[in-house]
Amino acid sequence: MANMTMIEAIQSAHDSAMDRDERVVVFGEDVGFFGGVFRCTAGLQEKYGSTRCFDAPISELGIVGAAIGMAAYGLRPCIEIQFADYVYPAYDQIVSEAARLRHRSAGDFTCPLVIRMPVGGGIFGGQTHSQSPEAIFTHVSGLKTVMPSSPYDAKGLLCAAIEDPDPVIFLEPKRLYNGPFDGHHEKPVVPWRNHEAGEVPTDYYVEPLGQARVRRAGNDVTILAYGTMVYVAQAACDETGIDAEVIDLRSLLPLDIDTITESVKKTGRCVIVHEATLTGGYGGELAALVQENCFYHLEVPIQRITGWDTPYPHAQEWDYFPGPARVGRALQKAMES
Amino acid sequence: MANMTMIEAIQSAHDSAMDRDERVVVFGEDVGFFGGVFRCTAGLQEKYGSTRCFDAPISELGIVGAAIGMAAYGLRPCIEIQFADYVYPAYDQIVSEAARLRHRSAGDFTCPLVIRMPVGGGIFGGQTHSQSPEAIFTHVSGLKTVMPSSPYDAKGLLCAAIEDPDPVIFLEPKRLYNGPFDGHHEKPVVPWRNHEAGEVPTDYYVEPLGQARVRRAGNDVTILAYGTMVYVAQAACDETGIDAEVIDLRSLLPLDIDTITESVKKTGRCVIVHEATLTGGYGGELAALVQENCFYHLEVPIQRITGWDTPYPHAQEWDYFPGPARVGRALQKAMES
Amino acid sequence: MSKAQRLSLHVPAPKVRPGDTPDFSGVEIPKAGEVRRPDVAADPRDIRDLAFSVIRVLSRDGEALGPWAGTLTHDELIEGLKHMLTLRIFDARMLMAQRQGKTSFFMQCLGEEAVACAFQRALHKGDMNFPTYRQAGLLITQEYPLVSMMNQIYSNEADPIRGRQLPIMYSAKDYGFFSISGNLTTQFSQAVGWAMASAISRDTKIAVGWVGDGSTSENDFHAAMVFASTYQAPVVLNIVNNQWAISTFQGMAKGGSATFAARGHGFGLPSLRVDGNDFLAVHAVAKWAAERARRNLGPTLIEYVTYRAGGHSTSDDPAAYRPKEESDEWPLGDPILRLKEHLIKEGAWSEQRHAQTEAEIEDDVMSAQKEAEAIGTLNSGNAPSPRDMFEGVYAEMPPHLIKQRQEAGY
Amino acid sequence: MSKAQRLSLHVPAPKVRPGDTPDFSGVEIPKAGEVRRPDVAADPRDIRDLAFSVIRVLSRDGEALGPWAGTLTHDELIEGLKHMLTLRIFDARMLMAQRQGKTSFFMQCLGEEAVACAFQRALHKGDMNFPTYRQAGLLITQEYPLVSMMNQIYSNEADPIRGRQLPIMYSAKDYGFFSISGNLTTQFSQAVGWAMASAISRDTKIAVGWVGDGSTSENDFHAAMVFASTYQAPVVLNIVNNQWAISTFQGMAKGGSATFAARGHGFGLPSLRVDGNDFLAVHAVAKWAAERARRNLGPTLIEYVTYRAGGHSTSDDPAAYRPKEESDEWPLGDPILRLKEHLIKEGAWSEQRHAQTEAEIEDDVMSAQKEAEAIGTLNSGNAPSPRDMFEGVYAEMPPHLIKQRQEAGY
Ligand SMILES: Cc1ncc(C[n+]2csc(CCOP(=O)(O)OP(=O)(O)O)c2C)c(N)n1
Ligand SMILES: Cc1ncc(C[n+]2csc(CCOP(=O)(O)OP(=O)(O)O)c2C)c(N)n1
Ligand SMILES: [Mg+2]
Ligand SMILES: [Mg+2]
Repeated sequence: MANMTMIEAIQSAHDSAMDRDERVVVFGEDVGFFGGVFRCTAGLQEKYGSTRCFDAPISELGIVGAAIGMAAYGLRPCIEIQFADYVYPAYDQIVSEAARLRHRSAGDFTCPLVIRMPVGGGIFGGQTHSQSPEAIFTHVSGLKTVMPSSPYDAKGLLCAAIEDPDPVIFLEPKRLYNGPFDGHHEKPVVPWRNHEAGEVPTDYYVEPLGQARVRRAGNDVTILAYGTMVYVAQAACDETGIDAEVIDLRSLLPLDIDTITESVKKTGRCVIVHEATLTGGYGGELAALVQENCFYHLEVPIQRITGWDTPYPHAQEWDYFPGPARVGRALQKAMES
Repeated sequence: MANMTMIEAIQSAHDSAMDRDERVVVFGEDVGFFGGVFRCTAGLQEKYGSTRCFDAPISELGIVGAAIGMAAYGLRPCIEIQFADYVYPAYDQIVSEAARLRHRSAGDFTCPLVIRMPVGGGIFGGQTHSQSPEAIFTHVSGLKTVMPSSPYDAKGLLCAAIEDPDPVIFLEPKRLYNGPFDGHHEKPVVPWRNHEAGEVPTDYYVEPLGQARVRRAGNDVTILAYGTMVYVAQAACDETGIDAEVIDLRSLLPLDIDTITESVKKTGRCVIVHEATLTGGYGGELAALVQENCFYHLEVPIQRITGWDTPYPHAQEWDYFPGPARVGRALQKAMES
Repeated sequence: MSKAQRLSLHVPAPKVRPGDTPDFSGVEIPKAGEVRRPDVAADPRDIRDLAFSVIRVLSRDGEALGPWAGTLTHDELIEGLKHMLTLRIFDARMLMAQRQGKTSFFMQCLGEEAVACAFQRALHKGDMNFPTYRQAGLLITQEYPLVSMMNQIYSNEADPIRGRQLPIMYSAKDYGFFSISGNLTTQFSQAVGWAMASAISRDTKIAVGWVGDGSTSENDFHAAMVFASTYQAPVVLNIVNNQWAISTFQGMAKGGSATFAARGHGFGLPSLRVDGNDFLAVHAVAKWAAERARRNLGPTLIEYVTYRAGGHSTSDDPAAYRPKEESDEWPLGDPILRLKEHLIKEGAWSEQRHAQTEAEIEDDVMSAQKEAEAIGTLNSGNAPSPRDMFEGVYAEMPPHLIKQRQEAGY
Repeated sequence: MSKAQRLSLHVPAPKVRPGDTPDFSGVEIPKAGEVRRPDVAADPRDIRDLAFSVIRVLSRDGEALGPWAGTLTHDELIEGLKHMLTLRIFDARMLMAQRQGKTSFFMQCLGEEAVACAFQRALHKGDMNFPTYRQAGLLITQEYPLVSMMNQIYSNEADPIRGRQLPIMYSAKDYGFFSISGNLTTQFSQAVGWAMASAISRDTKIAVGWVGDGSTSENDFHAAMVFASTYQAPVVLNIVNNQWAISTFQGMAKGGSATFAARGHGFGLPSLRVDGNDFLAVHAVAKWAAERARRNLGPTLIEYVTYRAGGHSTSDDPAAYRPKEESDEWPLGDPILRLKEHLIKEGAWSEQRHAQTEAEIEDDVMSAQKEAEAIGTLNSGNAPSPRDMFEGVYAEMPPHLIKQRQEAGY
């Protein structure tokens, strides 16, 4: 066990996975000598050599395309897209190729591939360093989509993703890299050092994909959240005093629908929180599933608290970010009706 | 007025728009001399010259990127992506550029652009000629997304899209190009000639974006559908004898939520039908909105009848396609509970 | 400021259209044997001329000439001829089968048979092709069972890929044949990645990427060139320039460049241009490039100059956009005829043996077809189960998909 | 089959890293005045050599030499010098402001000032640049108000783009400056489209695309080249090779090619390579290429050889990946010093006038900064309204967005 930031935990996951499996290769923009703009691959090139961890040309398409070829060959590439906002040039390879290779070749070729990328706002990154594009992946059959919210989960889930025989989109809430963040940007930053989920085994371990984690048990209302929003949701509970159950989905696809259903059947109320824009976001899918599975238990409409349907602004960051006040109001509304 | 197929109506929309506005330019793969693989731009090059209607290199990215530059210059490009399955290479330009140009430049530059593409299955096109990727557009702020289901609407909506000052994704259900199709593939094809919506004005006219069309009035259950599924839904009503109200959304974004809400409040039941894969599809958004707006009127859970979460198969096309039997079963289930 | 000139847009167009007389006067074709053959270790900068010429071995008279000649024996050439004949006969029968409604769609290789058939002979077991839909010759050259190809085309119960893909989108890993994608060019950067993986693993296998002239405009063409150039991957990157991309003539993709091979120059790649209808030349060039890759000397770009004699697919009628006679006028001739004439000239073949071989192959193809049709054709009933559509989306079926499969009744 | 050779992956790396001695011995620099100046109507095939050399006008001794010299008068050069100084001083102050927490982020042009400042002088009113984040010189050369730039950087109430974008992502249509995107290279294909539109409209305006060395690997670089080449669009395509892409040295993008300019050869484009720190050479080349475009002779690709003397952005510390002294060793020197020395040598400038000018500009920049800060800095309170975030997503706000805006309380 060691105290790690989420960055260190991700670095450690790479390290452990590369150490036990020669097939794991890591590359991306600025990933090699420099160790990534967020330092998630620091030291790997020195330790494993420049043919297992290396820089790539600035071509997200090429990075993913090459990685698919490598995966088909038999390697286990784990690649970095510098920001999720820059994944779009590679979207064709992800959707048309990685996601379908096993199916369309009836297992003749497979694509064990992890595509890591930082997501989310709260760092004054403006519209091109703040996006949360999970919904464009969860809609694609053949992909798994994962988003950890702590150093412990980040390492365990990343190791599981690298082991997984299919392509996994691994989304890292960059606002959590250095500490949990509950949306109170006016308060000083809390480091992971003081958080129990900052305790991370130095050895290899996996957290299975497809399982949610109940972050806070509660009886009044169920909050479905992931990434940074998990802490925002917890803060909203604390601040409103509403006894909500906070479910950290961790894996968006496959989704742990049983944990969700059980909770909503208990509480009869559901609030969904994500940072991505509202319309067509993953919250829509969650709302649809919750009402399909818990219709006769629901007391009030399911609410979605999300980023607004606008590009992520720079100056108005905190007006955009769905903070604890907004979530708190939704909880109160859920309890009022 | 003339009798037109949907292809002819789309061709006529181009023709009318090009005729009245010199700024309208049309290009894409095989779009010029040949008039498009589906013939939607037939005759335009001959009539308007090869600098207003022309072939493009096979680069969806280049086509959209160039069109954005043209739109910023002041032209009104209306471009074709040969199949929606091939739009992914251009996704970055659509999401990061077309959708955000007005906002990020505070109106300094704008992007009046129409991106047309055939969508949907039912033509034995396999996984790369059958997709319905509307959900990856409806999630993107700054885009409008439209899908007509008849020659009349196709022309009116396309003219409106070309006039629109913002980028419009114009999705054409290719299975409807030559006639309405209700999913009964074993029956002979019905041509548009025999359908009232095949009567199309030869002159310019617009159908405003953002308005749904009630295709069948009914009292028992509301069906939300678009594209080919509108006819499937109608067939399901006829075959089950259930008095459903069939709403053809026509414009997915902006969405005519008032028409939807009014209907569901009346019927208390809602079935959503689309051809795209279920998870993360636009049906999730619709379900979320319906329960947000009509929660206290809903008698039964909202159901989604959609394509399965698999690539669109070749041999199993009719097992994949959400046909009238499946929709009918959903209607019955909605009425039973 | 002088009076500004009004600009105008240049839109490339082919010289002739339906009704016009075919005109290939612009196609510069050097004599067979004329182009030099550099050492495989040559510096790319010293062989730029090879991107602007056409490497040819077979002369008009059927002689094999020059430094690229002599890479195959008569027996090998006869085998190659048989493969090309098999491919052509296979194509003809499957085209007919599609017209008869036995499947939904078909794409043939008519006129381009030499490219894949000759190239494959330069590969070793374990090497990997990343083909497009027009390289069935790679499989036929390895004597992949015709009946398996037909089962795929018919999407029947024995289809190796379970009815999931359009006809002719084969996948055959054991034959070094990567699963074909319907999305153009995506396989090009994957080929480079596969080759990089081989190099990372200190393996000996090489990869081969395939792409059409029109597809060179796609993003992945560039990504492949960048990655191949940067990591000096052991890959051969093939451009099959068959003059057409559906209705679009090759000039639309080529733009202001003299050739497609020249695209390699911006990346420092050795770039060759070869007569794609000359079985001997294709093989010689393939061997040269494969050896470069095997010796870790890096990637090679090759343009094959050929002509798509048939329609783009069964959904296409070329008479709408090019003169009907254009194919006959194509100055590089027919690859099968040319190889046949060469072998006859060499005394290794005869009209009679040719006719007899053709008849034998017709029989073989027919009996394969009977076998496949006995299993089933599209819509004849014996199709893969709908259950198959849910399988293989993931290695292990996740709960939501199990639920959907059950809802579908399987 | 002979014993197969084990492959290995080639991963390019810079010659030196932190702690090593800078080494530019591989950078071949011809003498000033040595490279020929072809006619603007030259056939691209006849000027391939220009992609492999470096066009230079200013000698080590500050003389203007050779056929590219003489495109600007002394007065114009003095103006250019002032613009470069303004940019450098502006950058220094804004870098400081970012460190003081007055904004979130900043990117400077240190060492590369000549490229944009000299280029802009070759453009006419109405032409359109599609810049990256490192071409602020295009605005400064047109005397776009510094205070507007600062308001954008501070995201204050007077920010022309309403706080919506990261600092330095300006948009200024009236100054021929397209809205900067944070996504690399997307503007390159748009520039070509804009130029095509001008040609379609039989207008006289030309477009200019800008991209960094690292960004040449992106999809849009290729799309732009393809479209420019095919439609012979009136566009100048600029590659600013400042040796680095964040921590990645230019060799990673360049791969096996000798230069970035050479990328143009695969597309038949005239491709020039120029000393990016030589104000006179940049202007001369820009004028040549702009004239080509204006005369409807088609696109030109230009590589500017320069050096990013500062960090990539305020989030970057180059000491982690390159020797600290590397910038000082850069063999093409500093663009401001070089122009200053030239003007002094010509008797048109003096150390004293230079010092005085610098002081004046310092004052101007400072007073602009005061003015901007009086309006507000990031987080100081006087920011654009949250309401602004909902505006302009569409020309007319659709109902769902009105609802959201109301929910947000505006
Ligand atoms: C990404 C993408 N865009 C468009 C298409 C539609 N399409 C299929 S084949 C083709 C033409 C390809 O031409 P070329 O590359 O020359 O190959 P050829 O068919 O001549 O062998 C087009 C445009 C596609 N399959 N994928
Ligand atoms: C599509 C995309 N990928 C990655 C990035 C992150 N990024 C920002 S600047 C940069 C380096 C660009 O280098 P270069 O093109 O040489 O321009 P320079 O910064 O040197 O001017 C990278 C990788 C981005 N902004 N967009
Ligand atoms: Mg072709
Ligand atoms: Mg750079």
